[in-house]
Amino acid sequence: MALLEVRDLHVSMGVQEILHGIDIDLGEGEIVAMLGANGVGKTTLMRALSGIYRVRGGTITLAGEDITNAPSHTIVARGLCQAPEGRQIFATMSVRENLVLGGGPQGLARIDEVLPLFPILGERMGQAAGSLSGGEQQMLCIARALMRSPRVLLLDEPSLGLAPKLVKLIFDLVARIREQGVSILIVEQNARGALRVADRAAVMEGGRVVLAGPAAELANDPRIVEAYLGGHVAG
Amino acid sequence: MAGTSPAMTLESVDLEDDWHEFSGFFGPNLPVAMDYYLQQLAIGLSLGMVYALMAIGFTLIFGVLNVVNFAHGEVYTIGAFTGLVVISAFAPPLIVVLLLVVAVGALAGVGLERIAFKPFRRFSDEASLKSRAMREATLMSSLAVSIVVREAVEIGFGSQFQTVPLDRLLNSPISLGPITIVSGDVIIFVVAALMLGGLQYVLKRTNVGLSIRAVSSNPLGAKYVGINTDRTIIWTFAVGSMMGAAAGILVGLYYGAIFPSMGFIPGIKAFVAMVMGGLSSIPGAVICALILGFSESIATIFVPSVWADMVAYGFLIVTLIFFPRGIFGGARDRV
Amino acid sequence: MSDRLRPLLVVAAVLVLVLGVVPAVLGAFDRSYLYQVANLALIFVLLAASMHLVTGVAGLLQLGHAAFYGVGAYTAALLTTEAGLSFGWTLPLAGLGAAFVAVLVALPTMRLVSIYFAVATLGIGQMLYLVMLNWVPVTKGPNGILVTSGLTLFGYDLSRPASAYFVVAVVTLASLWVIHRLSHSYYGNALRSLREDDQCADAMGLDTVRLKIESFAVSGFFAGIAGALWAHTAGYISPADFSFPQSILILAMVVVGGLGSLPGAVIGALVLILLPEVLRPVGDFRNIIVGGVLFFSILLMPKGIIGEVSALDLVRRQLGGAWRGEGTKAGSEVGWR
Amino acid sequence: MTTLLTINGATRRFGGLTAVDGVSTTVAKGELVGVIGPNGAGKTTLFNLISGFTPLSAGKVHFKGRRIDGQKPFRIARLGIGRTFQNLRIFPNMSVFDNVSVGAAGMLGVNAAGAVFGGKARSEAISRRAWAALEQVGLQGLAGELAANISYGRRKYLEIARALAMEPELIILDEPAAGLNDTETRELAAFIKRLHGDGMTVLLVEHDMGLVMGICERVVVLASGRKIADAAPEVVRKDAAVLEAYLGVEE
Amino acid sequence: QQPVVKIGYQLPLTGNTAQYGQDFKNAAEIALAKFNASGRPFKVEIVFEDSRSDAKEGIAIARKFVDDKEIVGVLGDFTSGVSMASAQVYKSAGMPQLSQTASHPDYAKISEWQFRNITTQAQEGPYNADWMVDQGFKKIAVIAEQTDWGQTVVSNFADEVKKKGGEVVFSEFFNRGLADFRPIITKIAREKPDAIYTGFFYEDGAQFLKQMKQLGLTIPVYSTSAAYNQKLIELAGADAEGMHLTATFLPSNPAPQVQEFVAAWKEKTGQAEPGQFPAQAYDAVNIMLAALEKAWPEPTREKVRDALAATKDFPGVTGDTTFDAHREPAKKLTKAVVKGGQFVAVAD
Ligand SMILES: Nc1ncnc2c1ncn2[C@@H]1O[C@H](COP(=O)(O)OP(=O)(O)OP(=O)(O)O)[C@@H](O)[C@H]1O
Ligand SMILES: Nc1ncnc2c1ncn2[C@@H]1O[C@H](COP(=O)(O)OP(=O)(O)OP(=O)(O)O)[C@@H](O)[C@H]1O
Ligand SMILES: CC(C)C[C@H](N)C(=O)O
Ligand SMILES: [Mg+2]
Ligand SMILES: [Mg+2]
Repeated sequence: MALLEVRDLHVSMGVQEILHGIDIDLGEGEIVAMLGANGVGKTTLMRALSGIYRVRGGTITLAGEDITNAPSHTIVARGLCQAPEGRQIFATMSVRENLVLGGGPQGLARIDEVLPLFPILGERMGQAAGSLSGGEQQMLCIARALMRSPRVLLLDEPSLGLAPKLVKLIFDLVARIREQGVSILIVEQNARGALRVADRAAVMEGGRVVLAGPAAELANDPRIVEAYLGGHVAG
Repeated sequence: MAGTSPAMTLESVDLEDDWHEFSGFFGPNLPVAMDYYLQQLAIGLSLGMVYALMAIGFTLIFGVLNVVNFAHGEVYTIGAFTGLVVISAFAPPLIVVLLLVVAVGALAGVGLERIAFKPFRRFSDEASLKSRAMREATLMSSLAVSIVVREAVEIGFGSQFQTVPLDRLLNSPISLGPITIVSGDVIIFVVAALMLGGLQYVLKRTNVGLSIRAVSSNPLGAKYVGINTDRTIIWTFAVGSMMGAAAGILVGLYYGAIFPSMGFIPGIKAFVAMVMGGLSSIPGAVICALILGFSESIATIFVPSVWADMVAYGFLIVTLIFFPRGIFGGARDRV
Repeated sequence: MSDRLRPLLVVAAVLVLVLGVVPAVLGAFDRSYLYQVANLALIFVLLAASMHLVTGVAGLLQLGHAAFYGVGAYTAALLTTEAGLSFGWTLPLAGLGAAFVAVLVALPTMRLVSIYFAVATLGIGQMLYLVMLNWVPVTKGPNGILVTSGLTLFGYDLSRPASAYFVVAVVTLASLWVIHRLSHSYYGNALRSLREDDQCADAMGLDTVRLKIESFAVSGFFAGIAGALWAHTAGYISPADFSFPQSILILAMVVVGGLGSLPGAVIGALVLILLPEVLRPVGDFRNIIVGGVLFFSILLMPKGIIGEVSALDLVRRQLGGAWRGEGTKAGSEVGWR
Repeated sequence: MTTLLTINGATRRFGGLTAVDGVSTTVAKGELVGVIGPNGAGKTTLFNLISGFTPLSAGKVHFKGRRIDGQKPFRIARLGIGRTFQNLRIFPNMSVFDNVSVGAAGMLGVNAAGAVFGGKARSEAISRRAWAALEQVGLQGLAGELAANISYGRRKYLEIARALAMEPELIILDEPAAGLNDTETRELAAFIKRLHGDGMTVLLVEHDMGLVMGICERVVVLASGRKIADAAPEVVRKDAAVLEAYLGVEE
Repeated sequence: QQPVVKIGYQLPLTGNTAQYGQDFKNAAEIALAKFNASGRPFKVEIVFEDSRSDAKEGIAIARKFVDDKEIVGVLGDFTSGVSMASAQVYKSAGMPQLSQTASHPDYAKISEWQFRNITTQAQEGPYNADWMVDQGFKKIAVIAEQTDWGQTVVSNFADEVKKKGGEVVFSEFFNRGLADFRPIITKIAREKPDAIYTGFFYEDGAQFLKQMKQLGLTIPVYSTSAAYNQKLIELAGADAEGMHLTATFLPSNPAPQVQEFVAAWKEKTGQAEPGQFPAQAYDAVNIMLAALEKAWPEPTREKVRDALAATKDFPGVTGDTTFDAHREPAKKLTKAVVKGGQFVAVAD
């Protein structure tokens, strides 16, 4: 059985249904990439998984336990952490406090593993997170999610706003984290990068998964190439 | 001071004697003017402490939800009436009264949160989160609750001052050199200092405090790091309202004035102090509450007392002109 | 129905309703009380509408509105008693007086945002109230002012409730029309953008400070007009009529009706003036009930009885306020005419 | 070619940190200039210095020969500088059309008297401008939608449309492609090119090298607040300092 | 079936001043019950309406009363402000209005339709000034609440003191409901007056007296009949001892109507003795009822007004009431002092 299992997930906002029955499996130590144009519901899916949005139908199972509509804090406590869209850092608090909060009960226990990944954050520890540059905030958001040694890590557009050097670093990082046995679900606009590190990938359209399969296969699928890779086969 | 007032009947009043007693009051050694200012300062301090007592809980709650809790004044009133009922029912010692009041205050806070604030957290879409209308809606719901509570207290107890057993009042005079304070000043000072110190410790040093500050900074972000935001908010309301209720009974016994709309004026002053202080800073609110108290009593030295509030509000405006985000407020978010 | 015709019909319908049907119905009962309540409701409609402009549209939480209402009332009353001016003069001058004071207090506070601004207005409202109460030589302080001349226009005495109704209704309708033009136009959009994100509005070339002062002044102006109506219809004013709880009452009207929605402000004012009157027979419990209604209305309709979005839609469609984009399909109305 | 924007020794310090450190450059009318650099290099800060949101610690900025540093943002905007924000800043509780109209209204000027008694001329002018801007970015179909309800990608265009409705002479775009996928980025690139082709001067911060190198005529590189390169894309791409500081070694 | 005559009573039954309005209502009901049980040829009904001490409600109520053709007279309101705003309506519609407490100097001047049965400071001020100066106080401090009434307290008193050769060394107002009087008390103390004359109601009075004693000040305090309320002593306890004041109503007064009222009050409310204000209301209602009786069998508003205007030596619990040509009452004032937790009369 997969570590994270999503079955027939329906999510609505008001009267409007946004996800019309999503199925995803995320195996132990697996990386799955979610692709899709703007507004197809990727973030909605991620929020539902973290317990931010209510689920109207279907189930979410984490390591055999049903976490459908569980409160977000229990989901996090069970090891599902997310670096969300829009960063959602604590702007009025210092970088250090943001990291402590990310660590939850462990506090700064993992700081020595996380900080070396983003040395610039080390220089900004005392600064208010809101005054960081866009990219620095994005790093903080990812670092915060890593502070808790998650079993499942959800990354919603982690490379957004990062300089090319760092984008590369992020994807390397994703691969490295997986080495430690963490399962990762990654939503990316940088399909090229995501498909390179992912084991499997799924493509969403209009609130449904329309295409799924091994990442390498999808990277060469003409439909994907046309729609997400700007018409060039990934190198 | 004589126990049976010498001024009771005219026949017994000896003007010369009165003079004597009068100058004694200001102390024989210091120049009278100096004593006068010192006394006014002492009164300003105790006025400020009274506002501060209320401002602490108010600021705590505002800090977490970023919405004005218009019903905090009613929690204060509930605290005072609870204390009064307890005292008249079985006259326990003050500390027991306080404990009971604090318990009722916590209940009131939790109830208030459930009724007037929680329902509005069901709207999580962006348009609602960023909408002024939604923000002001919680302000209004707390106002509506406060109206209902105040009217209910009024129907239950009447709107007159309640009679407080005189021996329970916290106003036995204490002479400190040339100035006179009362026992309540000391108690209020100690309680306010304990509250302030305790809260500062909790907020700055403990995980609970960190969670509270996180929820106040970004409630959605707090969910992502696994904070139980509902519980944090409830606790904050409970603690803030406990402090509000305790303030109510202490000030009620201090002035001996317990009536349904007693929370109104201190509520406004606490609100003003909180904003002057920069919204999320509890020490800031306390300092500004003291400034307000001082400015009222000092103003009375120079202008008729009816204008004293003018000086206090003038202080507010001047403060905001120079510190548009309060004295201890942070900067605006960068662009 | 032709698109040209509909707005005219709507306007005509409002006029017929307010100036024809309502007085006819009230007249049928032959109760001056009903007129009195109607007059009061209209005055508060005007107050709510003026607060709507600054709090609903421009997003500046105003906690001292009643003070400007008071400045208007005092200006009118003093001009009547001290200078012998009649209603025809005092009405505009009361508006200007209140607007002038609004500009004065706006100048130092316009850099403030959100709750800081709200508290500043609270402070200013209290200060103005203290002036009314304590500046005895001018305002007569707590003695209040007996307004010697009622509603007179061109020498006609219109003080009877029935004729006063028409004066109040015409002034209120005219003011509402102006506020409607201000909030349902690109000017209104500019104010809304201040509410949404003032820094961003700044980057769009909007002089945010000027806009804030302007909206504050206009809002003060109409509060002042309402004050003059009150002074002349009530015949006696005193500071208590303009204290903080009145500001909160007006705010409650605007929020219950729908923050940002002009029809909402109108309805909110009607509800909160008429409800307590209707509940008179209930006795001591009526204010609890008013509080309860306030609470449940906010709980069920947090964006107000008529929220901003539906209000704008309504105005665009029914009042023909919309500008139609060239490429749009028929009926999709967007901007302002 | 006339110079539109001149930046002279622009410096900005935050406490001990110098976010922008003596940067000088010029932008000529009709140019399309890219600004790149590592995260935290000071790009956004530089834009804020130009548009007046952050005061300079030292240095000067001229626009169309006029000194603009120290001026209020709205005055600078009215001189003809439109901008977008790195963290999308739309007006969420206003319709898409109304969002865009604010840009037009800011430039054409609105006032209370005009709103009440003015004729239709001004509001039609605003409407037309706003509509034209919406059409330019292809959002006319969503004109009546609440801005909070449209997707991220469209918000990006909405923000651009709002700046375009100002009909600025210089438009500054801060990471317009962030959060867009490759195909969308290509569309954006084409869009910016078209804009440029129509004579607009563009200043662009972006981390998407494909976009920057593909369309910019000149690229300014910042690192730790200093300008380390200012040249044509081909030159910058091979610059050792730039490779080291920013691009990393491409595969 | 007896014919019924209706009168209106506007008063604050809710809100911050509800305690006064509720007292009035109780007093009125006592008076009414007695009247209706006394076998008169007609019965009277009182329509109570809650004004919340809010002028806009008061005016609406006035309109309501005026509309009701059966209502031939109105009592109330409590505060001068609301009474005067409502008076505009009664003036234009021709409705007699009798307020038990409105003490604004201009209230009765509004028109021939306004009456009041509370003594004004025009009478009480000079009376107290004489009293105090006669006791040998030369330097007197005056404070009063910042209301229309407080203004008259100060002005009427100060004029007389000056005339009598005394000196007002300090004169200030305070806002009603002020919690902390200590800044003012300290300021008063600095002026070293021989005595303090005060215009306050019992709540403020109790606060003032308590805080004065806290600060160790023992200057004689004099006050007006407005402070006359048993609750003052309840709230201030021993600190109220020795306060002098004038009164028109003393529950200890052996006059039968007083004893009857006090007994009925205690029975109806379960409270202690009534204060000055309920007594005012009780008298106002009785004066109105007497006027109705005089106007019977055709009690029109005009006739009730004329009957009210003709009120002469009406034997009320607050003394005999006669309306002068300006519809103002003149009453006999009594000097009282708080002694042993009681208000007791002071012999002249
Ligand atoms: N709170 C909301 N209220 C109404 N509609 C919403 C809400 N949140 C999302 N939507 C709509 O749901 C759809 C899916 O949005 P979502 O943010 O999940 O897209 P996405 O795939 O993450 O896109 P992007 O790449 O832009 O981040 C969009 O059409 C959006 O307009
Ligand atoms: N208000 C501020 N207070 C303190 N430091 C600040 C402030 N604004 C910016 N900084 C710092 O200045 C540096 C430059 O920030 P800036 O936003 O200009 O970077 P950037 O080049 O736009 O980066 P990115 O590509 O990540 O957006 C950052 O290190 C940031 O932390
Ligand atoms: C102040 C009021 C409550 C009573 C006072 N006697 C008056 O006339 O207004
Ligand atoms: Mg998304
Ligand atoms: Mg940036």
